[in-house]
Amino acid sequence: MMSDTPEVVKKVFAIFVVGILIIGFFMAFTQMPKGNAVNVNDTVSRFYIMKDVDQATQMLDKGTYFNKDMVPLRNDVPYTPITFGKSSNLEDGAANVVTSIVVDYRGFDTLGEVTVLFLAASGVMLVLHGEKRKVPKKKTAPSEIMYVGTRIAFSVILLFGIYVFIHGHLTPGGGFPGGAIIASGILGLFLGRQGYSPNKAGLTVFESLSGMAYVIIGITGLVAEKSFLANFLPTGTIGDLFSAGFIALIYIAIGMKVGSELSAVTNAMIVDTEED
Amino acid sequence: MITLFSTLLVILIVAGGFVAVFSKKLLSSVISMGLVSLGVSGLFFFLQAPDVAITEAAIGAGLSTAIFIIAMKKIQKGGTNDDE
Amino acid sequence: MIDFLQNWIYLTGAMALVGIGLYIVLTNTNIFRIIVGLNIIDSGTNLFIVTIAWHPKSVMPIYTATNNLVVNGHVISADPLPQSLVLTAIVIGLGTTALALAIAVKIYQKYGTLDVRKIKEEDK
Amino acid sequence: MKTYNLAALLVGVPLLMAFSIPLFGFISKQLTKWITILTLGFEFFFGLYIFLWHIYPFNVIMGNWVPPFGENLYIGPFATVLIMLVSFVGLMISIYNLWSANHGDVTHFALLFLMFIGGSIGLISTGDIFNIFIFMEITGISSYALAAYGPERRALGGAFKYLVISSIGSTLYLFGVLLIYTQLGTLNIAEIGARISQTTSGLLTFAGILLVAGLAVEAELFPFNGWVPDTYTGAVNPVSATLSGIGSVGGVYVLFRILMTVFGKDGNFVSTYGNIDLMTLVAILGATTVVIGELSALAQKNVKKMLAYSSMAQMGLVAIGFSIGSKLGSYAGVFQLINHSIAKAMMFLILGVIVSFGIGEHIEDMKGLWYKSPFLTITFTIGSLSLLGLPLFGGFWSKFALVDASIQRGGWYDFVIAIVLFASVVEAFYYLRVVGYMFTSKPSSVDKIKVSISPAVPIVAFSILIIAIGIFPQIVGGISWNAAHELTDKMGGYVLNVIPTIVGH
Repeated sequence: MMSDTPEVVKKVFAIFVVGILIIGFFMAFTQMPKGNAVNVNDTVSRFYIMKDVDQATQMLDKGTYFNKDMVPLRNDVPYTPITFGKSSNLEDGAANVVTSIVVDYRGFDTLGEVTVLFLAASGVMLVLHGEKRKVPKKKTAPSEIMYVGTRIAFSVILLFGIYVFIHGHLTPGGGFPGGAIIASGILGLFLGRQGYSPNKAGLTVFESLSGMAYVIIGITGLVAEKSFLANFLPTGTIGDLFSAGFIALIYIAIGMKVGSELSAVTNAMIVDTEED
Repeated sequence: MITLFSTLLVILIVAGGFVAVFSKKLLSSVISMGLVSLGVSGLFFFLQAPDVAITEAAIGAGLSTAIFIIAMKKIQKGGTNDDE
Repeated sequence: MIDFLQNWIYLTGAMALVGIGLYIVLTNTNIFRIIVGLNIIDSGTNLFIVTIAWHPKSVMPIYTATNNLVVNGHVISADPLPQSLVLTAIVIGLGTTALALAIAVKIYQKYGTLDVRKIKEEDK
Repeated sequence: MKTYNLAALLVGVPLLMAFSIPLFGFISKQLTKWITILTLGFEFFFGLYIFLWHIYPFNVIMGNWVPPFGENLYIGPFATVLIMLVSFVGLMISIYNLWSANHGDVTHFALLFLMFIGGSIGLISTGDIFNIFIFMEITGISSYALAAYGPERRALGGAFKYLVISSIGSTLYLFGVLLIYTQLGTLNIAEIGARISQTTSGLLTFAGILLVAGLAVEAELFPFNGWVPDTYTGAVNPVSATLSGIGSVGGVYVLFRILMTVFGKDGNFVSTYGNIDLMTLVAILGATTVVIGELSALAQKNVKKMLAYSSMAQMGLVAIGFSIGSKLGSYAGVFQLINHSIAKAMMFLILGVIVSFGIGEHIEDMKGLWYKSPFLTITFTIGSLSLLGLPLFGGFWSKFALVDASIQRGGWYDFVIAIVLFASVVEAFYYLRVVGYMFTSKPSSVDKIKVSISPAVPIVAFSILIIAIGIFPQIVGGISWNAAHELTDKMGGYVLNVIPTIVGH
């Protein structure tokens, strides 16, 4: 970053800065809770795991959630045990608690996150914009085996990506890795065929429509449940494929959006642009 | 057992970081960055965060490195030369 | 004994990654290497966040038929909230990397070099 | 707790329109710019509606999960005034863009411009400390791409520098957020603010320093503002105007929201944890920024670079104003922020018009501008006089309030008077030098500059606003005072409006 200073000075300065930062961090770590870890029972995550936010809200409204010294009484919130495959109509039906936080309890963050990726893709296109476009020629054309192989692999990868984001509320994964998996499948197609290029207009339409779908799901919540990004569907039984309300819908939108976006980014990077 | 394995993994990622600092070739720097990401995603698995592990493996280690190498290919000298 | 040290080992690894990344960013003049440094900082940050959400006895935060997260009104899983924050941070890191690489490619097309010093000289 | 969930549209509508802009781009490139104008017009009138009908302060609850458990937007007087400011400046610049931004990929430019302002509005209104990080990244990523846009190649270097510094800054911010989370187990600003005195661990001091360091990048404070001159000079003029007039507003708002609402002690003006007083730290950073910015601006012969350094110095004055800590100081800070945002955006736009007629950015090139275009010269003069704080212009009142606040605070804050006087004198010198060049040396052959309607509208609107604020300071004075009241009254102004039952029974 610093351009004119001599090499040695720069290195000493860098070691100095890094040293100060790391010393600061280790001094901070010694003051962390026991074992350098957050105790889950002392954080709001406790309610997300117990799917108990409604109970806590009732206590908050009655004024018994905080004690006199403003300490939250998180362990006093009444709790109903959850059994996998049996409990139904919970306030949030996802078996994967991380998913329920990402999409439901802190859904607004995720809307912003989708936007960040969208803006990054748009920024790549703005920066790499050029008049002439040509697909680079490979020095050696890929063989027939490569061509057929990547196409077969693509269909399998596509299916796997869709599986990952549809089962986001049950298994690890979700919209973002699912979309990234699909995009890496499309990356494989670039390797397999001379002069391959996905339909750019199609990707744009896909991306826009899935993004709009996400915001419209949010606005539906505003209309139906009087709150932006609120769940307006029944939550079903925990562990079922058709459970967790709108989480699956949102993850499908996110998966399609991320997949098409990342494909568009790789496409913009691979295709050469020259300004004349 | 898992403790030993994850400790080795930590040592591996830190070593990968040092390779990224000191290697002369840009390409080996980028590959070791990908390895660091992969090692970190393995650690996430031991740290009971399978969601994060999958995402880091697919996005951080996979696509990020791929985009890096594509960008380096566009710059013809990228793979062979450094600091030019 | 080594169980007790686990968090420290991970935290040290995370801090080492952040330090290495920052060192790369501060000392290098090649734009691609600076982006490598930013990526390594990101990895270190993510490792830090996931580590503080975990302690040696915790289980993964997913309800399955065999994995119960609450025992006697006491949560035993890893903290899912920092994990969900890391998901966000990873995706944001990818966005930043892609944009930085696009700018780097454009810089190479316009200047014919990736060295920060030479770019500064040419601008004068 | 008053809730008004419909105001989620303040963030939802720009997002929806931004996602749909690529589809409109298939129809016509020019249409995308009109979409931007319409959306920002909606934002401005929504803000005006909240202000005039006095709906604020209220909460917007996301997903029916009430504040300490879910995410919320909190729109109080301070957020209201800044939402109106940001969307007004954005609306004006987007009208200017109709005429200006025609190079390259217009569709994605319009999209990123819209989301930069949408992200700033989100940044201003959010009530969650991690959500701030997301909106910082939204404004950040869109501004890196916008800064790299343009026919000139020097834009790329500036954009890259901004990207590197800003992403390190946001990483530091993220560390700070997580360190706070380990102590209090929550991410809600109101709950953290109320409970922060329960833990006096030195870890919080460190977290506070990390947060300040991360936010100082956007707020253009001293050790983290190395990107400002390069980025502002490299970017095309409407983008410089956006970054200076809108980007820094969000950064300063969040910085002082965190310093005063999260780290501030109730009823007391300073926030001391451990041995380090964060407010004093920021005051020192601000003073350093002013001195360095003004002296560098004085040394510049390039007008655009001069404006960039001057913008840095003005942000330093804003930071000093807030960090005095009293209600009057915050009032001065808000007022100065409004004046700076309007005047600096206008001057970058004027410079854009001048440059588009083949006149260079160098100070010598400004010679005889009065004979070519009296309109541009007069408006540029109005902006300069407001920035240096002449009576009858907007900037006078804010600098006056700044001096007044530092006298009332007393103690070693007296140095603020010296800083303000120093800044005014130096600013007077370098701005009047440019204005002087404009009026001197009539060129032999005068080719008149004819300014078309779409760049003229924002310039006229901004200069009318500056003069109106100068003559009737109560236009923004009243709401600035309310904003200052909210900012300094931590419990009554913020925490109890978000979580009313936090005091317990």
